[in-house]
Amino acid sequence: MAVISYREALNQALREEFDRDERIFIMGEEVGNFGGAFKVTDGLLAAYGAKRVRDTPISELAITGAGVGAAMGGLRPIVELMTINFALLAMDQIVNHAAKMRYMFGGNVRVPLVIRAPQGAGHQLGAQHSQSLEAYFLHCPGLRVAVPATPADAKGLLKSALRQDDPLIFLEHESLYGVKGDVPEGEYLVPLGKSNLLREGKDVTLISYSKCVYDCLQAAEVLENEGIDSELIDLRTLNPLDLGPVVESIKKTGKAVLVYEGWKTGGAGAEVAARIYEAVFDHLDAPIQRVATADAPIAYNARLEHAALPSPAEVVRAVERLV
Amino acid sequence: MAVISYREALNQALREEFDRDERIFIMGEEVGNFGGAFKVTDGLLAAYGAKRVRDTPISELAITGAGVGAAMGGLRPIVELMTINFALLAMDQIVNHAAKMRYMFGGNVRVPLVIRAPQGAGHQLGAQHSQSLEAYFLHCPGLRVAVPATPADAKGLLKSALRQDDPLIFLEHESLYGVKGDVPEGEYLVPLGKSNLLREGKDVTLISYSKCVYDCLQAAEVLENEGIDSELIDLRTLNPLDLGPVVESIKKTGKAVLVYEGWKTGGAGAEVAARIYEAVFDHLDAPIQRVATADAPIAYNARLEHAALPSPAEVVRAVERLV
Amino acid sequence: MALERTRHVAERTLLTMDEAGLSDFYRLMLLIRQFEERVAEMYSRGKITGFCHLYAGEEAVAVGAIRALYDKDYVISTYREHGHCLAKGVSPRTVMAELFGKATGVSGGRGGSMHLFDAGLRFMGGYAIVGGGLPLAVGLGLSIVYKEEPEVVCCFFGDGALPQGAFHESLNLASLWKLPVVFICENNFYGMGTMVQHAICREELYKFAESYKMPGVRVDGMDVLEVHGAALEAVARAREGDGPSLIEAVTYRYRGHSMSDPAEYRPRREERIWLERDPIKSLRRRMLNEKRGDENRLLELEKEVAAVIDDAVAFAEQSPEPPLSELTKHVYVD
Amino acid sequence: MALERTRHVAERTLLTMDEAGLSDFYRLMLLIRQFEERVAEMYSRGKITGFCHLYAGEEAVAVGAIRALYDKDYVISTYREHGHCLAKGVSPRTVMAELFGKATGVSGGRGGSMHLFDAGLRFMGGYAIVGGGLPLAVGLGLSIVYKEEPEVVCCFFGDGALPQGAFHESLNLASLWKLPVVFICENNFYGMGTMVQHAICREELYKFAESYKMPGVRVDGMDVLEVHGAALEAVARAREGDGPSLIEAVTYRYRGHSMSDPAEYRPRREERIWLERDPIKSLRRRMLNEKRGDENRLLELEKEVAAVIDDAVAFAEQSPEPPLSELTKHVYVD
Ligand SMILES: Cc1ncc(C[n+]2csc(CCOP(=O)(O)OP(=O)(O)O)c2C)c(N)n1
Ligand SMILES: Cc1ncc(C[n+]2csc(CCOP(=O)(O)OP(=O)(O)O)c2C)c(N)n1
Ligand SMILES: [Mg+2]
Ligand SMILES: [Mg+2]
Repeated sequence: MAVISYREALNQALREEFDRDERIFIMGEEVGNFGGAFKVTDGLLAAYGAKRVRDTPISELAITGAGVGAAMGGLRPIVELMTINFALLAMDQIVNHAAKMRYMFGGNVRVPLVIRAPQGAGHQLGAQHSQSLEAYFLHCPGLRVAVPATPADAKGLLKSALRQDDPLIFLEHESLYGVKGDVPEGEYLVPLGKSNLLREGKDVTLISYSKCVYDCLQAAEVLENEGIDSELIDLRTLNPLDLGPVVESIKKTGKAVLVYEGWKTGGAGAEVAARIYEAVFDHLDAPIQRVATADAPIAYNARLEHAALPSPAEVVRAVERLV
Repeated sequence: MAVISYREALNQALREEFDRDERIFIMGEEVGNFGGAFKVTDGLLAAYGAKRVRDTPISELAITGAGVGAAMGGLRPIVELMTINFALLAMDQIVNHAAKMRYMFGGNVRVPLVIRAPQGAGHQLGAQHSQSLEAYFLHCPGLRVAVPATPADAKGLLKSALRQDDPLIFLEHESLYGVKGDVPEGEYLVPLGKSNLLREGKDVTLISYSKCVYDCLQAAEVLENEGIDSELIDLRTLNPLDLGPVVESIKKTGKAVLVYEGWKTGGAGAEVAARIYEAVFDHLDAPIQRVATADAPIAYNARLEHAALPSPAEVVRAVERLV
Repeated sequence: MALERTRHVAERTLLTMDEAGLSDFYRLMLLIRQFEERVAEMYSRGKITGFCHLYAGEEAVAVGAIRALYDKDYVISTYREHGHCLAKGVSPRTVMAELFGKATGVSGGRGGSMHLFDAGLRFMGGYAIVGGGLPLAVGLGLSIVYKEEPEVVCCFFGDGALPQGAFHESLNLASLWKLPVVFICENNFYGMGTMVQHAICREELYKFAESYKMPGVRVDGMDVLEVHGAALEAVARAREGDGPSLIEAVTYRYRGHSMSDPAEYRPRREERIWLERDPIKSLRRRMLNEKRGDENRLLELEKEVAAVIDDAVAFAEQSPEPPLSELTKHVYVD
Repeated sequence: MALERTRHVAERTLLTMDEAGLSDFYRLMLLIRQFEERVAEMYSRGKITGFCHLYAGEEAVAVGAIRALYDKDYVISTYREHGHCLAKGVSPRTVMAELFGKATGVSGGRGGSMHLFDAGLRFMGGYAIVGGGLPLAVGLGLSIVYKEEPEVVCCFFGDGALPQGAFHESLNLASLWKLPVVFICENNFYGMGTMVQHAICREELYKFAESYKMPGVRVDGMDVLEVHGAALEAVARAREGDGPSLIEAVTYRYRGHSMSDPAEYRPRREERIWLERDPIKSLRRRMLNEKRGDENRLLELEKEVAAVIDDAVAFAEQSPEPPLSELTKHVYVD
């Protein structure tokens, strides 16, 4: 166990999996020479050569489609999209092709493609560079969706992603790359579809994923000082979606707050909420609260940006509305 | 008032608006010579000429972007995407450009672009041609979303869409083009953001939009024979979303079923459900039921396709689970 | 002129081919034609539904090109892919069964006319998004280079795909990375009702190859030998590691865009001209004229083909539908 | 050779321009340079944040091209647009204020460095999606033709946009529809850390014009007169209704891709070579050598510019931030 950053954990996962399986390679804009726009692939080109670490032109649609084709050809490609905002250029290959192919061809093909992309706001990058688009991918049968929050999960989920056979989108949060945490060395797998109880509590259930998990942790401390004991569950993957622990928790607490960075309307939290109601309606004392991004493009101005995003204070307020 | 089809109602709305406002024009694949893949623009080329009815190459990204640019240039373009499935090639121009521009430029621009597209399954067109993608557009602040069910609404909403100043996606259901109904002649506007009480009842609230409204109507008749009295609300537009009548209805019935053709997971129904709970949690006797498309690509085989889609029988079953 | 050169190639191809080879071309084109005719009949009888795009008239392209491939080479196609699929060796039975939506179909009845697929025969799918197959072909090409295998990818698409960004992005990538991909544009002059000159500003489509630093050639897509000759060259180049090529095969679809299109936008005279250039009849005529085939043997082949099609229809008819219990099977692996 | 021809054009441009015109070019380039230098300073002081891409080194392109336009012509740009925005006449005050995220900024503080916009001056926006602006330029061009107005659209983008499908789709549409759009590719040899030859298979970017049946020309983007001459021609053609053109301006960005990029992928020697070709110094030298400018007047201009920048910073500093109450204002009209 070593304390390393989310970025290093991803880099480590890539190296280990590159060593394990010759069929794995990565391609994307600036992944080679430059080491990745966020330095996740740092050093990989030197270690594995240009065959396995392939710089590409700015052609998101074709790069993604080439990943799909290479997967059909028996490889295990990783396509890095420099940020998720550019995935909007590749939606046809993701939604119409990668996700549909196995089903529409009667189970006769596998598309073990992993698309990695940073997402999220918080750095004053403006409306076109600050989105969290997991809701689009959640609404796409055939596509797996991972949203790791911790360095350990970043490593363990990426390794699992590279060992399963469905197209999967792996969403990293730009604000998390520098976050450090304990990460087991060597073989460490976090299974897809297992949410994680991060904090036990009896008064309220906080449900989150990706960066907002940290907002929840901070909120939980504030709440603790107020005598409110919160349980926190990190979903880790949205597809498969594991609501088992959430359901158990709500049976105990009767109250839930969902915290996510996508726009509130139509975000992944809406689905999670709807499912929770379907599962434990009778155990809920009050409506589930959703803390999410305001329904507006993200502004450049720091204060406006900050105000639009979910925050620990907002989580606290949401809990206070419930108890 | 005349009885005309949904298709004719759209055609009529286009003609009336073309006559009213010189800045309105339409472009898209096969909209001119061919009269539109679904014949919605039939006769328009002859009546208005190639300047206002422009055939385009198969370039969804650039056509949509050209619509955005033309709107910035002071026109009121309509871009017809042959079907919504091809919108996945244009997501960058829709989500990153059209929807964000006004906000990110500080309110200094208007983008009065209407994107029309048929969507939906039911004709054995297979996985890549059978999608209902309104959930993607709902999760995109800055973009209005209309989903008319009736010929009258098709006309009235399209006319309203062409008189407001935000980018708007107008989703027509392929199965509805031939559906006939009373449509007021001449000036007839249905405001955006006003849901419509289609049937009064006291036992359960059915909430739907687009084609599934008809499934609900059929289900309501079956239920009536079983002595169950259902109220039906057609949302008509998803953005703006008007839940006022829904809330009122549920206060009366205490039970709700949401019926929509998108995939169940992450569909627009999840958002509507989450909002209903937020609004009238205490009035609900049981969890809201969602009747939607199975979480799978649509198969070509007729029976599989049929089984995947929402149906009157399923609505009936959902209601029976509640009462 | 491009056509001159390839006509030459066609002559050479004819000279170097033996009678068995020519008969094989003939049989395969005929198989496709008769298959399509039967499909049209089954469509009007309601046995086949959905969108259905026939390949009649264009047989020389699929056969000429795909016969230049080895079994392990890959083919990627569009929604108008019955011909490519049959030419790659997929059995008419399982193709017809797919069109009938049956469990025994190549895609288990889930794909239908637009989504045929056979991994074993390396027919890597028909796709219904115009231009959607090109990036996939690039990816398959990349997998070949990666594994240092000797295969080639042959990617078919229509003139309608030229205005798509995917075309440009894919040709650029294939060229930059020197991938073994043969891009074959079936220029049948129309994308639905739109004439090619209203869709793309440069009518000599093969000239786009220049921009992407790859060889480009236009061939008469009604002459299977011309197509074959050009394909042989391009395939050899790809296999040698010399990168991609673009072939524009000028051809004509005899029917409307799909079964529901009466093709009213096309002059009937134009249709007649092309019918006279029928690829199957010309090859037959040529084989007999040049004494490279025997009339009786050809008649026999024709009977054989008819029997194969009958058998395919019977197979499709008798096959079961996929069970409803499998509605969500194959969304994911496992 | 393309460069020969345009050098000629530059000479002619020089001859036909009066001293006031040359001084104006000089002042504007200097304004941009000093603006960018001050932006860098403000960035390192934390006054400006987010992504910030400086235009230093490329001034001759924006100035040469935009000075070929009338006020009512449109400009569309990228995230590296400070220069284009200033050249189109937007006040340094409101641009600086935007970079500071202030309410008085051109985009009300919501856009920042990458999203400047001024409808009144027809600066139609900086966009942060590579290639994203091209379809918009096509649409603006369409609106001009539709309204039968005499305007022209000038659309700037980088070499990195060439591999994007949007480039291909947009040039095709503009050509098919004969739209008054001048496409200006700023080829500074790099898209982030990627050299142009690794991004697009044809290095003479202007030659892509051939595919789209429009005139294409390469100019020395470090020579404002060359750029201006080529732009004048292209703009005149567009205005006459003769359709779009593609200009490739070969230039160099003095800094890294953005404020956070030390540009370690570039040889320092290469940087030095380009610094020696500085567009502002060359114009100054030329004006003095050829007696087309007066040293004192130039020194005065330089002082003026410095004062304008100081004023812009002061304005930005003193401006208020947008109120939090307006968080969701402007998502929709009304
Ligand atoms: C991206 C996309 N846009 C539009 C369509 C609708 N469509 C199907 S086929 C077609 C015409 C394609 O013509 P072409 O590529 O020439 O092929 P052909 O049908 O002539 O073989 C169109 C517009 C589609 N399937 N995909
Ligand atoms: C679609 C898209 N992909 C990737 C990026 C990330 N990115 C921003 S600028 C850039 C390089 C663009 O280079 P070029 O077009 O040459 O412009 P320059 O920065 O040299 O002016 C990249 C890859 C982006 N903004 N948009
Ligand atoms: Mg065609
Ligand atoms: Mg560049």
